[in-house]
Amino acid sequence: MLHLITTRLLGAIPVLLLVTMAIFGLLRLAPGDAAELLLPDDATEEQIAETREAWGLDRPIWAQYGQFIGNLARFDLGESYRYRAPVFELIGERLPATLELSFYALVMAIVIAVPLGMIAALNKGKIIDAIVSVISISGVSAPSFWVGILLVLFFSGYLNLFPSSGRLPYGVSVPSVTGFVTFDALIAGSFDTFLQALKYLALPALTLTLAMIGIISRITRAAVIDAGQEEHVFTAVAKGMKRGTIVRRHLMPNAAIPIVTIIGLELGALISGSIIVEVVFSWPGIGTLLFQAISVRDMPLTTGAVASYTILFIALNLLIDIFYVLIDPRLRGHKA
Amino acid sequence: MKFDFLNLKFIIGAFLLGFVLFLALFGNLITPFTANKQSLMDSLLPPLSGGHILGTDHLGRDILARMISGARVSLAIAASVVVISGVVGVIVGALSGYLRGTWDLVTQKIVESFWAFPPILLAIAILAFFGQSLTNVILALTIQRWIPYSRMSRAQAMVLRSLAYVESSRVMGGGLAWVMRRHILPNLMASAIIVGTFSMATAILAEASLSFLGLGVPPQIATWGGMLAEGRSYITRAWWLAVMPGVGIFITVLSLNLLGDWLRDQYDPKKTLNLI
Amino acid sequence: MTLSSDTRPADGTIAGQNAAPVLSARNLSLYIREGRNRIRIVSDVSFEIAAGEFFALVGESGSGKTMIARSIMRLLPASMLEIEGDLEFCGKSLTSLPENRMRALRGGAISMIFQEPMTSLDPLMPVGRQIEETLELHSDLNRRQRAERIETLLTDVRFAEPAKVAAMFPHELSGGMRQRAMIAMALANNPQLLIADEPTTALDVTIQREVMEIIQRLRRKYGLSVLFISHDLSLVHQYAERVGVLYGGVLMEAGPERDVIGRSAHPYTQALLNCAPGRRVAGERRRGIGGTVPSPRDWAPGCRFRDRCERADAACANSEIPVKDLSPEWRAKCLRPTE
Amino acid sequence: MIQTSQTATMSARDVCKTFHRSNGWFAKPSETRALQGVSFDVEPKEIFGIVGESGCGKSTLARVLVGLENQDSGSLSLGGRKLFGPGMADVPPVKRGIQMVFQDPYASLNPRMQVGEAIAEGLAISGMARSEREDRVAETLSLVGLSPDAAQKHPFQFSGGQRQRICIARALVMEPEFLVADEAVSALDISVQMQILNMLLDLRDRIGLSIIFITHDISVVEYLCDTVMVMYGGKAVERGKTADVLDNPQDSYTQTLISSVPRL
Repeated sequence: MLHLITTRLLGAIPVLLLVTMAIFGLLRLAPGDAAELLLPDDATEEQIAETREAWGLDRPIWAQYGQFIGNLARFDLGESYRYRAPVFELIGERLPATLELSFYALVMAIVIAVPLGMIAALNKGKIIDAIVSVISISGVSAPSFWVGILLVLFFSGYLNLFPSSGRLPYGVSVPSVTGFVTFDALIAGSFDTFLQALKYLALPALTLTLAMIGIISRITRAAVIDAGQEEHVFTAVAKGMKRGTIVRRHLMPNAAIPIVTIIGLELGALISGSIIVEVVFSWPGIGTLLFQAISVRDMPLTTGAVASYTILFIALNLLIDIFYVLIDPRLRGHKA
Repeated sequence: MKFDFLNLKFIIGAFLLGFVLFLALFGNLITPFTANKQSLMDSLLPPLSGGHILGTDHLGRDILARMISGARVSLAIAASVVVISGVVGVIVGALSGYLRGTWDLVTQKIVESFWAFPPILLAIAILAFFGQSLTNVILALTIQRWIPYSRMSRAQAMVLRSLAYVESSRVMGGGLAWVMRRHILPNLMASAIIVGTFSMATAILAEASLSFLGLGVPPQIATWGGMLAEGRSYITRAWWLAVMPGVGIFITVLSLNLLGDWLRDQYDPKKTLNLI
Repeated sequence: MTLSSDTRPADGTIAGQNAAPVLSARNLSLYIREGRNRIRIVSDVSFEIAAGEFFALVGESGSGKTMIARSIMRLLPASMLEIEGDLEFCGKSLTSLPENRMRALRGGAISMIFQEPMTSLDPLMPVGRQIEETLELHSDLNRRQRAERIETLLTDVRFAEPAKVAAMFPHELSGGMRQRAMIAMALANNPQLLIADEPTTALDVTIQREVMEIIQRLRRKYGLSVLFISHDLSLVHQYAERVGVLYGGVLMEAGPERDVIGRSAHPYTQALLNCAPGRRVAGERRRGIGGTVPSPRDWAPGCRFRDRCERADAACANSEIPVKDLSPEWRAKCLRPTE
Repeated sequence: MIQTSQTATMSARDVCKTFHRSNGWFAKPSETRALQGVSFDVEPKEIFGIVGESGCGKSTLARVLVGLENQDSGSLSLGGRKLFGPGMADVPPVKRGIQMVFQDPYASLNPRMQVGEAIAEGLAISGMARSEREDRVAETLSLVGLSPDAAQKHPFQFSGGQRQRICIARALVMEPEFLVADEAVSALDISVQMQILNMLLDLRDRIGLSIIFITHDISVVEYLCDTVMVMYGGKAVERGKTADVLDNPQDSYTQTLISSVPRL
């Protein structure tokens, strides 16, 4: 078990290396010198020369890459000229907001979409299947930024129920423990702030959830149908087991494997969705940070945000790998 | 009660896609206005007023004309992305599934690394570093969209290579080019078309997202994503600015997803066992 | 090949050979749904299985043998497989039984093993737990008794370390071991009838023998009736007491093994026996059967075998083919069987 | 007229093959020793049976003989020609003069190709003109008992037995010196199986075909093969005239195998 996890962790290293090479390549290949890219447009010749030296741009390319990796490993991606602060510090501040939003959206999406997909699969070809199909196909077809705007139009513009941007009302704050405002508010004992935070979360989380429901319910439906075709389900019927019990004990665990696999493959799409949703709702996460960084050509910050999203993504995929081992005995190897 | 959803998918999908294609090709016949013609006198006109079927935006530009331009840009970009990435992906995937070995190992690591970037993010990064242009948008989207094709092709080529008719072809002297051309690629076509249909849907969404973030094609070209971004600030005063382009994206993507679903169901061998 | 009664349990729970048959099929016809059409895949099949008897249904692909096996337990929903005629288990009609009563029989008094041991067990659940599920469904045993029963069952199917096997997952067992585990599961609740659908087809011949011996021994030990589905005449010859030969969904010949295989009357059975490879003298050719097995969609009235039959004439195409009794226990559906 | 050489003896010496399966980048790969020094000789016009249970290496051996798999060591010669061996490059499959028939008649034909095209595939690869190909296809079809108009049909129009005839035709059209049949009748119904077995016997008599017939079924070996080699765990454990081996098996595995076979 432990061995397997370490194997997976080690297996991620080549990918990480290639990813850093790609980011490094982007910096190198982009028009203009990396030093110019890494500095604001109004930088002086001296500053450029200084950066060039600091980044070792006069040295051979492999040495530059080595330095880049070294800096990365020391969590040093330079300083954002926009915020005049170290990039990793900025990202560290924003990361919890992104995680909190994604967490709520993913949980809601799974809670809604998995049962939806199951119901559709178990009633394959019936009217309820068609209804779920309509919901999910609309979900994957609607651009999340548009859905977000429609929700704002309706819930904040028309009903005035939920705020349309930000994470908390101006001036309200809670001492940070977990970084999740909702959790911190409860820890601080301020139920009022907790409710406030939920209100601010509502629309962005809902937008992101709607986007995911489509994907997850489709996957679930397909996986449950496939699992239902397997021969051991026949064995279970021949045992005299009730339909519900078969679904619970034999079908769902077997369907869980492909569901998790594909959620893993779709994580990228989910993260992409979260970037857009953050921008639409001015949610103070890495997505908006990246957006701002790009619009003012703050290259160190852009690089940092891209790198941190990528690392987050790889980490999530690792978690999924570990989850496999937990549910699938075949991956644990032979006892005999 | 049984419900025949399958053909409905095709009918609705084909109708919607046909409608969008018609707009893109012959839209100019419907509206006398051009996409970038400003008329500040006529700004923010609601739909069906002053001869503007879908109204005007804050600069008095005709929304329908801009929608038509958006449809062209979207379809053209998505089609190029789908075709380029399809050709690259199918060939790379088919080779790696058929040849296995070192080629496969290397391409798999490359695929994994490309996949280690959330898709939009890589596109964002490329456009941020390389600047905005039509070619860069296509490049930025293609660089990841070939992966689904390659995964599919690799998986199928691995099955095909061990099929007796492919092995028999090898025994009879069929080289790599022969086996690819006669046995592997023809058998991948159906799946490639299905992947392509879904891929076109995602490409349209991705292009719209990029334009929405201001990273798509240069702003002087009207796109659905760009229109939505501009319309956002007027959402409470003039809802049609943001709603209309969204409808455009939605029905185009929906039609492709419906058609993709339909194709996949057609192609899938009928699953007769339905135990549960 | 009659069972001697002393091999059966003394408590007399199992009916004797002369009592009502354990299973009887009367004029059984099966239909599958294909879109809006209904295709007949089995027509008018009748047979009986006595208590403690080993009855084999033999046939080539498309003969309907597997569907008959599945119809007995009603394993396929009525929307997929329609049953006409009557199936009786110990005098009770199975076709009209409500689903919940049917469920009580499945895995209880009737149980089944399948062709593919590799896919017939849930890969995510330990083998012992899968056997335990059957016990939970059909017995009142408590946890400890169940564990003991599982050990007994696994010992019965010749596992040397039953406790260890119970804790293993299916992928840790070989094909033969999995099939033995399936047999243990099928026997968990002392069934009266075991349906075995080509249980050894996927196994090597040495393993086949091991599995067949286990089935045979346990059948004697527990007085079990076996419905054995197979395409292999020599296997059937070796183990079955009575045999039914199916072709194109029709029962061509049925009766004691020594009659049906020993001196078969139906031209199809004869031809089939002539197809079995084996030693030949130099220059000899066994005749085999020309043509191919017809698909259910191409079935015409008259005898299904007539296109490939050497004895067929015009009458075979037109008339309803009668079932001829060749002895009280032996019958053939043919206009001119050898007598 | 389809002709085969009637003089070539096939001899294989010490053929070894080990499969390595990677278990990821940092785990030890696992090994399967599929062939551990297999040697045999097959005379011209002989039907040579290789029998054994699944995983005994018989299929791997077939694939090594035709060149679908590369051996680790050992040598193979056919007539005077060396096909592989130490110190030489392997002769590519098509130049070996050995053709193969596979187990699954449904996977053996490309569903998109007309039967005529499928049979002529090898000829097309070698660059033969279309008209000549068509003549050869028609001739071969009649050799395997199918009518020439089968060439214009697609595989789905044929039953399993007919497809296997087509596959045999596809192999014969290349005029091989040897035919390797890997479980070629195992997927067929018994009534059809006998047709194919008889056809192979006829082909041997009529065109002098030498056949290596791989199977798990002793009774098929009994009917078809002149000589038999029993394999177990990647090794040839016994070899001899079929009747001798079956009547008087020397090896303990052969004894178990033969005694396990149910008999009519």
